[in-house]
Amino acid sequence: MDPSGVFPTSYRSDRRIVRTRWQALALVLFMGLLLAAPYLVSGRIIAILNMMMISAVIAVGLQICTGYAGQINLGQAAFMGVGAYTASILASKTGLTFLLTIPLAGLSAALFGFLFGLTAARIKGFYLALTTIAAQFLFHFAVLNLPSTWLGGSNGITVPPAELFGLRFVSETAQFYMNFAVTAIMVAGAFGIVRSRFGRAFVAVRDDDVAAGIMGINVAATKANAFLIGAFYAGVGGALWAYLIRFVGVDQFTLFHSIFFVAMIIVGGMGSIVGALVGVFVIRIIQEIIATVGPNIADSVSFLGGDIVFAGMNVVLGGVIALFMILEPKGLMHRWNILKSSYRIWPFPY
Amino acid sequence: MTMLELNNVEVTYSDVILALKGVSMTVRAGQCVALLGGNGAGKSTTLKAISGTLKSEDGTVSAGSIVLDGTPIQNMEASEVVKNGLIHVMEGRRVLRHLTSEQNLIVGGHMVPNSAELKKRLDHVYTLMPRLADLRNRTSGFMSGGEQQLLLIGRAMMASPKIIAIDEPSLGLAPMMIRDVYEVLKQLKSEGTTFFLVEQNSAAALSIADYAYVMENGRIVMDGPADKLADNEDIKEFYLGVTASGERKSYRDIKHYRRRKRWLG
Amino acid sequence: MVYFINDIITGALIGLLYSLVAMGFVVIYRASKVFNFAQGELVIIGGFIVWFTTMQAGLSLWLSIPLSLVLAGLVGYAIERIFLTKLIGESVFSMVMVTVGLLILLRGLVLLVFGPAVRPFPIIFPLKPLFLGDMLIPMNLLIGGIITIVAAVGLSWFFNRTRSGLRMTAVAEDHVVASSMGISVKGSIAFAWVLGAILSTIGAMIFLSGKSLTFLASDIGFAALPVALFAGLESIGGLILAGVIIGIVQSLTTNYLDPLIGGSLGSVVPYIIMLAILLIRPTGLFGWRTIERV
Amino acid sequence: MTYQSKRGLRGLLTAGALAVAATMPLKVQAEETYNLALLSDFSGPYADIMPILAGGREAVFTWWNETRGRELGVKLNYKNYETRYDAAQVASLWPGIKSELDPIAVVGLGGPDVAALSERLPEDKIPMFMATAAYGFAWQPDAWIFNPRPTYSHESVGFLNWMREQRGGDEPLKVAILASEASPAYVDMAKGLELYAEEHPEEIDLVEVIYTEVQPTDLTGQMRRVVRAGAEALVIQTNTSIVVAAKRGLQANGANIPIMMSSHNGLPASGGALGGLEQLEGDFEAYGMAIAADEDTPARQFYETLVADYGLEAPWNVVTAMGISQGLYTVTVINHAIEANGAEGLTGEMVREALFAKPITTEETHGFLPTLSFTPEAPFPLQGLKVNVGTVKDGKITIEATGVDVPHVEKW
Repeated sequence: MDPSGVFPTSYRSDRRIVRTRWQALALVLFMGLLLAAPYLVSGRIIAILNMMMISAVIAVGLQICTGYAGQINLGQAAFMGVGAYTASILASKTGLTFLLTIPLAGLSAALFGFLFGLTAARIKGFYLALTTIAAQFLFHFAVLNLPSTWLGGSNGITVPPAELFGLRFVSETAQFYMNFAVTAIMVAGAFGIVRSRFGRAFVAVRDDDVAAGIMGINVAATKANAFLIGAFYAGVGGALWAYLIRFVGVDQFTLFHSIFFVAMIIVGGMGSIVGALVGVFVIRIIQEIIATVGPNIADSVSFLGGDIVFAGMNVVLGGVIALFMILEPKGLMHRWNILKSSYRIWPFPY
Repeated sequence: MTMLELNNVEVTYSDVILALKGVSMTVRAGQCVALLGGNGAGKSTTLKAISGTLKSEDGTVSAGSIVLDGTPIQNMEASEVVKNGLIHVMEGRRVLRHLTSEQNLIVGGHMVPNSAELKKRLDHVYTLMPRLADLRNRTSGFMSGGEQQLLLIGRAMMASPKIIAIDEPSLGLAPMMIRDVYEVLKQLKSEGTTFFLVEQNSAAALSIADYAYVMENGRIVMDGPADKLADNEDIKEFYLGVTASGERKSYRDIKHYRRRKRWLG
Repeated sequence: MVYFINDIITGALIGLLYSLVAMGFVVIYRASKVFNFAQGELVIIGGFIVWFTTMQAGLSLWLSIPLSLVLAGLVGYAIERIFLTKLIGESVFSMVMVTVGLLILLRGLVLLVFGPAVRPFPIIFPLKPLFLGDMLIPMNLLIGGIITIVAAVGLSWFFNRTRSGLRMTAVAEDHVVASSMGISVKGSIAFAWVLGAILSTIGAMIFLSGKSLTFLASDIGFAALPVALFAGLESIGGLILAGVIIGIVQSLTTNYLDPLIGGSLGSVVPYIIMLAILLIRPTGLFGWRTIERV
Repeated sequence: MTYQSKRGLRGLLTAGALAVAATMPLKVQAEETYNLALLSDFSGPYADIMPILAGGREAVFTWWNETRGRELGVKLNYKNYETRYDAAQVASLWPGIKSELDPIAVVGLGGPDVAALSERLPEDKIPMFMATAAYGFAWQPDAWIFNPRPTYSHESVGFLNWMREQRGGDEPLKVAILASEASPAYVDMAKGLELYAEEHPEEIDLVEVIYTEVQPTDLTGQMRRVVRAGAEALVIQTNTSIVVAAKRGLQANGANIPIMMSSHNGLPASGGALGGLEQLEGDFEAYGMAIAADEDTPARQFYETLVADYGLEAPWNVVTAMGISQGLYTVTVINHAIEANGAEGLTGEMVREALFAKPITTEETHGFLPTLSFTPEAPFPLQGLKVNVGTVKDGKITIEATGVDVPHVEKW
């Protein structure tokens, strides 16, 4: 958000994503740094970045569905699972290249998401949001109870590594570039979507669906589209997950995972793509800190009792999320924008 | 005796938009005071500032004072204002749509200490508005606009307030219904209820009011006893829609005149 | 045939337990328009309070049950004060999101305070079932079912007939109108959370009596969710019917269909019913139909 | 801003690295030092048993360093990694484990470790040793992940056959299973037993397979079906809460069908959750590992040694036994590898070879485990597997049978 007094002077500049030279420079620097990361930092960090990028794709999809279109979605992990299973089955049974399996995974998740989104034609508000929990349970049930030759049942599915021109994407670095490419495309696409006709319809429906309907927006279709796009992102993320872990099982895509994706966009800020990325970063980094320093604290302060240290870690994670909601309900991006504006218009209050 | 007094009240929304720019007015006990003005003049904001419902729209009284029967009430919680004796009947006929009309009335009397008193007040409402007695078990969301407006007045009566602040009771109603609503208001006034009436329909308002203020652009631009104002040429022109010769002026003329007046004022 | 009827009765009683937990959702939803995703967590917190007062503090049941309900009410009040009061006026959306945060936080807190161990839960209702001829009805569910029906009738009467109840119903309809009538919205929401926490604690007692307690017990929140949606989020009385229907269908599925398919259809069937009902009636069986004003 | 965050990340990691350095146990200079990565779950679902399990396995490493290690001139360092029982966390930790520790073996905990590492360990040539029984889904040839126990289904089949022999007669044993779909692992346990019963109708007659929640609302109705079907044993290998609910359901029906539990939901855990071990009188736990009972066994004696001389603080129970067993077969394999290849230049691959080269005798594991002969065909020994049976007598856990043979179970 620009401070008062700074207005776009043309439609083009209003639609522009990168508004200033500094922003452009920062973006180039950031991308450059990321690309060079495998040569700058250790494998552990690359692994964390891999996990962050995959989460980012999924969280950005959720941001479009929930943050932009206002459709609370607690089934994002199930949609991710559909993508992961699609990619795994295609890769292990047909040997299809990942260049095809990843988009197909997105499409099949989108189809699954669309089915739930379709109910949007009739169901409104919370009722719709809560049906996504049903998606979560139905996915779990279906995987375990369909013949195990279809979805692997309780056995899960082993995924062959992604390959391109004889290059196997097994090392952290190789996977990093694959994830980076897909994530960059997906995030850029997200920016495109939210400033397109669809994006504006999403925001209109979120803010007032009755009014949006009067303005000629097909509300039901818009909601269904939001689910479709959100699920597509989840599916692509799921496919990346499948290629990273190379073993999918139904317990990797639970309601709790979905809740954490919601937590990521809460922390980052609703209705902002960058916010989703920030949220992924913050939540993942907290998780990694727990995993990294937890055992050390527990070892060194044994008088405190390791139990308390570790239980405390869960509180930290939940507490961060709840605190954000109380102190900064609009998320980190909002705080950043306020800081930016007040810096620009200083010393005037508004 | 002064029932309600506004002294130089300023209201800002979201700490940025100044909506009221120093409004002062007085309502005496037993009086009906009307606040007139066009769309966006600041009438409803004034009312919300009084009743404390401003907060839900991120607005605050940033300067001045509002005194209700000796108690300062600016920026007070809405529920506290009610306890001090002022009921705000909001515009847009906001009945509790899923409750029956009688349940609406009972909610209005939620502060009544005993059921005998509650019964008495219910009966009072029903004698004044027999229509509501017939509809007592009807879901209020499915009643007609006029019936809903009557219900709101009845709901306000249930709290037996010192003053009822009522916002646009005639908005969107058929002339027949407007007459009915005002008939009820007159009845109440004759029983001694103090009214603060916000209206665009000046003719109707001035037919009952004792004193009136005219607002424009967040300021009081004119005030005086209702009968005087009713004879005032400008008022006739803008708010009653008639000229000295009794003909309606065209909208364009009014707009032009208003614009000029704004420049001067 | 006797067993079939018995399965129906037991199913209905389990359904009533779901109704009781769902009542917590509904009470809070009515007051604040917030769908509390942390309802299952309230159930375990209630459970741990009961466990603490009986098994740890060693109080007799007559003392510990009322004490637990009071403590649970205080916890509900504290949660509302700390996490939700400041958000009144923010969008409903952010308030719902807070409850998602709350879900993670409370789970962590339970682990921190009580640890992850599986604990025996006190025997609150007699373990010996009621025998009706060949039929056998678990006592905790039977008494629980009665409590649920009493609670539902009582709360329905309270919300529709009494003045303080109607006050809360007014808040449920429209916060602004309610406050314009002198009703304290904050007070109503706080009261709703107190009530929600107490209902959850009663639910925990029925659910866990004589069994064991871990944080896994919060799953009942998600089992009760279809009941709340099926009934419609505003209706207390409707919960009874919705709970009974879902309970019976689930019981018949578990007992007669699951053995055939060799799976656990019983645990997802409530969601399937819920989806079907919502497609037919988008606001549940008894929920407030939206009387849309433009 | 993102650039700043990145700097923040660096800072954090530096701080983390410092913390690691500060808390690393002081190295006693030995001739050769090898590292073990211990995967743990202190903050997830296994947080309640993790400190005990960790205590067991760490005490074994201390013991080995001070006895066998000193003789061989080898010291084993170990470091715990917190996985939160989450595959994503394991996957993000793994590259760091490799570069920081370069372990010769991983000491794993559960399903997420297997999911995240099953495709990586063969690439990185590091074996992983688990504490639990194996799963059907991990039953792959040419494994790099190993279990000292057969699958849960093997263990239950072994127990049921023993029970049928105890009962006598030619009739098959009527058995009911109580499982849950909450976790695919629970489904897997039931599937294996189901297949065995199908192929051996003369041994096991599976009368009911019931799926329920991990925290069941009420099992009275389900238990009546089990009673009516005349079940002689009820297999519950899922969790403690289900055992408790099933017990209450059986009590309501006035029935006392013996329940068979596994190690993670065994007699002490389930008895504790029920509010008293005496309520499990006549029920069983069965697994391919020493039973932590009062009897004076070699395992018990070794435990006492660890407590007396090597700083073990955990109580004598099945979880401690699991940790000690895991530690013991891990150090034994490494011992064999050193014997075969010398103390220098030991690699993960050599450790894995040593596992196939020579059986791990029950003497070497102080009776905690039967003699294990691993082959490349499966992640667990296919031959010579034994199951031990514990029960509750007069309110105390006692050993009912040891060394019960596990029949041949087909892969499902």
